[in-house]
Amino acid sequence: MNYVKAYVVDNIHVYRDVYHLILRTEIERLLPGHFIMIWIPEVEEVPMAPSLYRDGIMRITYKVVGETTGYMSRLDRGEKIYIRGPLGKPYKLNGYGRYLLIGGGVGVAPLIYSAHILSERGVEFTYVEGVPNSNYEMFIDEAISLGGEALLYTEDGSKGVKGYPTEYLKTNYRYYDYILACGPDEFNRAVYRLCREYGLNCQISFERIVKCGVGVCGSCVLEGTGLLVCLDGPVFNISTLYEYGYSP
Amino acid sequence: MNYVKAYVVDNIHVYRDVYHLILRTEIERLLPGHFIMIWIPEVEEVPMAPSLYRDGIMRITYKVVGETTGYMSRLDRGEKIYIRGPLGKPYKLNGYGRYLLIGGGVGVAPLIYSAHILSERGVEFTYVEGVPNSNYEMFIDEAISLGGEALLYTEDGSKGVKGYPTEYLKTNYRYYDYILACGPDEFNRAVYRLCREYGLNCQISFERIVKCGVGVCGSCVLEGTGLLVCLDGPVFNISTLYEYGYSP
Amino acid sequence: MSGVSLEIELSGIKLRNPFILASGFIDDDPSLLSRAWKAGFGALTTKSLTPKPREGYKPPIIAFTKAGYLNAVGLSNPGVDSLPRLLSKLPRESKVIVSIAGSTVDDFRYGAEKSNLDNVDIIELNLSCPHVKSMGMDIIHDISYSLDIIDAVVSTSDKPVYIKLGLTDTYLSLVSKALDKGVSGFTIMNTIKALAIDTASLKPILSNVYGGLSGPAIHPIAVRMVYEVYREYQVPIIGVGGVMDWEDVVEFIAAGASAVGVGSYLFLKPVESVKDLINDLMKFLEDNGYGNVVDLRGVAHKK
Amino acid sequence: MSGVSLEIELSGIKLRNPFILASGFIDDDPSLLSRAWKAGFGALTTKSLTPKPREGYKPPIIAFTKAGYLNAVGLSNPGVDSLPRLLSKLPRESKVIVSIAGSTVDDFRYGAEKSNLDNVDIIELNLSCPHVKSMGMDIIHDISYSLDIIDAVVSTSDKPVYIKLGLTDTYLSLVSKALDKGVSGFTIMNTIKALAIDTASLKPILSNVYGGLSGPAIHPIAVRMVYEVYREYQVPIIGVGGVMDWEDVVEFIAAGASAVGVGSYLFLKPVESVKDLINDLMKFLEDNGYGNVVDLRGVAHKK
Ligand SMILES: Cc1cc2nc3c(=O)[nH]c(=O)nc-3n(C[C@H](O)[C@H](O)[C@H](O)COP(=O)(O)OP(=O)(O)OC[C@H]3O[C@@H](n4cnc5c(N)ncnc54)[C@H](O)[C@@H]3O)c2cc1C
Ligand SMILES: Cc1cc2nc3c(=O)[nH]c(=O)nc-3n(C[C@H](O)[C@H](O)[C@H](O)COP(=O)(O)OP(=O)(O)OC[C@H]3O[C@@H](n4cnc5c(N)ncnc54)[C@H](O)[C@@H]3O)c2cc1C
Ligand SMILES: Cc1cc2nc3c(=O)[nH]c(=O)nc-3n(C[C@H](O)[C@H](O)[C@H](O)COP(=O)(O)O)c2cc1C
Ligand SMILES: Cc1cc2nc3c(=O)[nH]c(=O)nc-3n(C[C@H](O)[C@H](O)[C@H](O)COP(=O)(O)O)c2cc1C
Ligand code: FES
Ligand code: FES
Repeated sequence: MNYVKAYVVDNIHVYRDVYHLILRTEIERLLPGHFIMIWIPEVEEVPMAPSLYRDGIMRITYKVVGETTGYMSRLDRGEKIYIRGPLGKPYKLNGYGRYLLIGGGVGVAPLIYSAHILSERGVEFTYVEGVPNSNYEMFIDEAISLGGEALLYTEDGSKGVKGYPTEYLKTNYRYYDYILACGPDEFNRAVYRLCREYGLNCQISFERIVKCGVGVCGSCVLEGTGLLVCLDGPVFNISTLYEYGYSP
Repeated sequence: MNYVKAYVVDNIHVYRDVYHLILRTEIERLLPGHFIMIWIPEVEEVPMAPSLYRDGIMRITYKVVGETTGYMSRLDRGEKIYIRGPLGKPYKLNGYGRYLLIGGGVGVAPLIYSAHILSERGVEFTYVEGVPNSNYEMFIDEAISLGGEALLYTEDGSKGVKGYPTEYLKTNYRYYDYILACGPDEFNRAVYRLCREYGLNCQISFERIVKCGVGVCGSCVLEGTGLLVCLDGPVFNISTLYEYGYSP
Repeated sequence: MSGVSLEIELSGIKLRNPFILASGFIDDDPSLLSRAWKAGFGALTTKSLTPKPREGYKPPIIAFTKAGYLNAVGLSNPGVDSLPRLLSKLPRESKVIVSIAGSTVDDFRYGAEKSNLDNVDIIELNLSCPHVKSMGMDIIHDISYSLDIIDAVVSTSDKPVYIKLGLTDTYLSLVSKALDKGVSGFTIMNTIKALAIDTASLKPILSNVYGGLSGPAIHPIAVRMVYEVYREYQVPIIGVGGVMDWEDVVEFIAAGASAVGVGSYLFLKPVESVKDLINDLMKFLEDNGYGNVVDLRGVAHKK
Repeated sequence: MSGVSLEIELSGIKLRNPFILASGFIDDDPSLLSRAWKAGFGALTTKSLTPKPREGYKPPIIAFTKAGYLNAVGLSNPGVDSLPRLLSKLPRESKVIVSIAGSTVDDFRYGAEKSNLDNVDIIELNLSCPHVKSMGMDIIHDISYSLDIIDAVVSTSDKPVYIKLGLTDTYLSLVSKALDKGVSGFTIMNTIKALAIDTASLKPILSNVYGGLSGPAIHPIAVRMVYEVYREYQVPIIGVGGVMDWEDVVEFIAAGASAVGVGSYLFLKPVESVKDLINDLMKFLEDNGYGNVVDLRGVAHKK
């Protein structure tokens, strides 16, 4: 669990405060949902779930929210940072069935990585992205290019469907065998409630403050459940959440 | 390199102060020439080179010379001691050629074990044992039963040939491709000189005070050579001895 | 399952087995302690609680070394006032050790007062954290200051008081004096101040630079301290440090520990893995003809 | 082979590379030191030599633990009078550090006198052996006694004097006072008192019960001590403790060590294996654009 070097290949501005950091690095098999710790010496170490990892090239899709992500946004090509991982439990992906990938914000990072894997395996999927308005659209084109169906939901209706992506779940859930979700806590709670109600097989990825990343400090607990996001998650099957008393 | 338990199956009195300790134990592959450390808690730990190890049964042929070997001689069936090993470098045995196994005293222990291995491989060998008198005969019968030629040399001529086993080497060396030797220091020195003179391929096993058994304390040095009996030996090819300046 | 009994007693407190969750591990939320209890521990130690909540250091707070782990969590904790909440999900029969930290005598007294709860069984004084200034090794290096703290706590609380020792030049003399003051037992040991430099970045890994070394590295040192304290005083000892498998457990108990703390074992493992330690100890006892774990205590001292 | 220079200087003594055979390893016979020199070390440290020869303890003198080694050799050595003989097979250009041990000020003075030989480069005072009564930690725990010894040696000898430190509560203050007395550098660190109990026999393994812990276990502690001493005093430091590969070497040097001691690395390995450490360090320097190992020294302190 030592650090490996990661070289900045590119740092692409997507919109406002969101970037793709493209890294060249050699770590073990990292699957969709896995996270890594990005360490910038003398700044901080933060968890990120890559939006793609392939052939030694990793894409981190991140949003500037504070010091470390701010520092990340100023990284130049050729600069070096340090990562350790993969950590946590990834999404479990099968080679069959129909998948709904549903998320919002930069939370969609591990979903689009899942889309890549499903596409490779020739599995049918629908990708649903919820954002405030059309400026925030992220991976719709990428999902389409992967051969999936892709739908954008905007809060203000400036593009795609007006409303929240959970609306899609409500009306179309019968069509899917598996649901993969990832988003802000409120969104995750809504997805959990709906999927429990409909009895769906659903995996949700959560975020909490990850400090140690290896299950010892307790910082990343899913309150009330005793589950640790860094060790037991970040991806949880809703049946596990239920078993441990998750009650949104 | 932890201790494993060894249960006393038998403790056979051979003659005067010499015994076979038969142990049931499970250690890694131990070859002829390898040694183990026998640990008797609250007494001491001493090195021994087994005279046989097969199917979890180990035979230690030992001579009572002091406290620990004295304690060993009083071990009863079912008692437990502790061993670690195998340690050191064993004899290198090929599956072809003609072997001369030549030694004296309890030093013959690893030679008779070598005879077992050579016999299994169908390799021709002669076993020559040197002892003070007929009462000290040790493995002649065993060597014969293994299909080898076997000769006893006694100092007083009470049985076999009168004289030292080195006499055999002097007159018959041309017949052998490989010499394996093991005995008291003086004997080893004589064998070394002869084999160097005749240009023979010879391996000799040495004894020194072994304390750590793992090459760090320096106690077992072959004086003047910088070679360690516990790590570089106990079995040395005479070309190595020569290279390191061994000068008997 | 078998006739072997794992039950032990620590200063009159009966534990279902000798395995104790070490201080500092996964207990920020009541649900975590309750999960750990369900996992099978004989008792649970809380994080070291201070009068006020503490944030702790920023990540990296842990580092992996060849032989153990470094941590500089910085005594992050929700504050001792949160104790009733922390313990709220535990069943009645659970056993709890409250670890207290602080930087003044009053801090510790305050902690002891707040620990005066029905479901608290033992108070452990953390005098030996190696990576927080004025809150750890600074205390235990100063025996008379340590004794003042002990005095204050022992006179405040009726609970058995344990001292969490670190490796110091004088710990045996502290033990003797602490016993005179009415201390009931010792938790041996805390981490050792250490440093890891990353060879890729050539920088200290921990944001705090220094951290506490735990895991296999410190185990033989902890065994020695347990052995020495037991040899001199035969008091209740919780052996903590590098318990990774049954062998380490057996070593601690044979050296004289009544109970065994489990900490670094939990790196990258769910808390339920304590089951393996419990089962393996049971098996060892069975295989070696012990009817009772208590009979193993201190056997390494016997001639 | 490459343009990288491994040459260093220790108190004016030029070493061909920073790897030093640690005290206590394979030097009972002149042939062993000569073999070690041929193996490629930059300098060789003798066993700690006492005025009279010492037998040492009976086996077991070493134990293997999960994270390191325990030894209780008991300072076996042929006595400091044998020094001319011990060094007799070394070539002129070899570099030698004589380690001295004793249990009185006079013992150390005597050792320093006897070390006043042409082919001795540095005198190292072992004040920190953890497993021999009155000859080790008993000394370094007592700063004023340690300073008396240092005084006696520094006034007896013109050679640079290094102190071999162990982990104590007060080592930084000893360092500062020792420097005032004219000490030239520090060897950091000795082993830590520890204990291993065999789980088959349930007995302490070492005949002496206690031994000194070395190897990977102590490395992060040694790195911390090197870092702290370098941060405060920027003096020559020989970093010793758990050097098992180039990463450990790089850590020591980045923390501030001028040279690196090799000890436990040699368990079950011939002394020639030091070549791997030398080559791997060379490769690291090359790969990371260092022309000179000296440029790596202390880089972990740079902001
Ligand atoms: C498993 C996991 C995967 C993640 N993947 C992504 C991703 O792909 N893209 C992305 O943009 N973000 C991701 N995050 C969130 C990301 O870690 C935080 O945005 C980042 O740590 C903020 O650091 P900062 O120093 O810039 O902000 P700070 O100024 O330190 O804090 C701003 C906010 O960021 C969050 N945060 C701060 N520190 C942490 C921490 N150690 N762990 C988690 N959250 C923290 C808190 O909500 C905090 O209020 C992920 C988080 C987790 C737990
Ligand atoms: C590689 C090797 C293999 C050996 N194989 C055998 C064997 O198969 N059978 C056998 O009888 N003996 C063997 N020995 C010798 C055996 O180790 C000693 O006879 C034994 O250690 C004596 O122990 P003690 O306590 O009875 O004697 P002590 O009273 O301690 O000493 C008596 C004599 O035994 C020798 N001795 C003592 N301690 C050691 C020690 N640690 N290492 C080596 N020699 C020591 C010394 O010559 C000493 O003078 C071997 C030695 C070595 C180095
Ligand atoms: C991440 C972490 C946090 C810790 N926090 C505390 C603490 O708050 N209070 C305390 O007394 N010890 C704390 N410790 C020390 C442990 O309780 C234990 O004494 C030490 O880790 C040795 O045991 P181990 O090797 O099993 O981990 C902590 C250790 C670790 C690794
Ligand atoms: C077998 C053995 C013998 C030792 N003998 C001595 C000694 O005589 N004098 C001394 O100062 N240190 C002695 N040491 C300590 C080492 O020099 C070194 O400080 C310690 O082992 C840590 O380094 P390592 O982890 O590389 O072994 C000895 C260590 C071992 C393992
Ligand atoms: S971040 Fe420490 S337990 Fe999850
Ligand atoms: S016995 Fe210690 S080096 Fe051989």
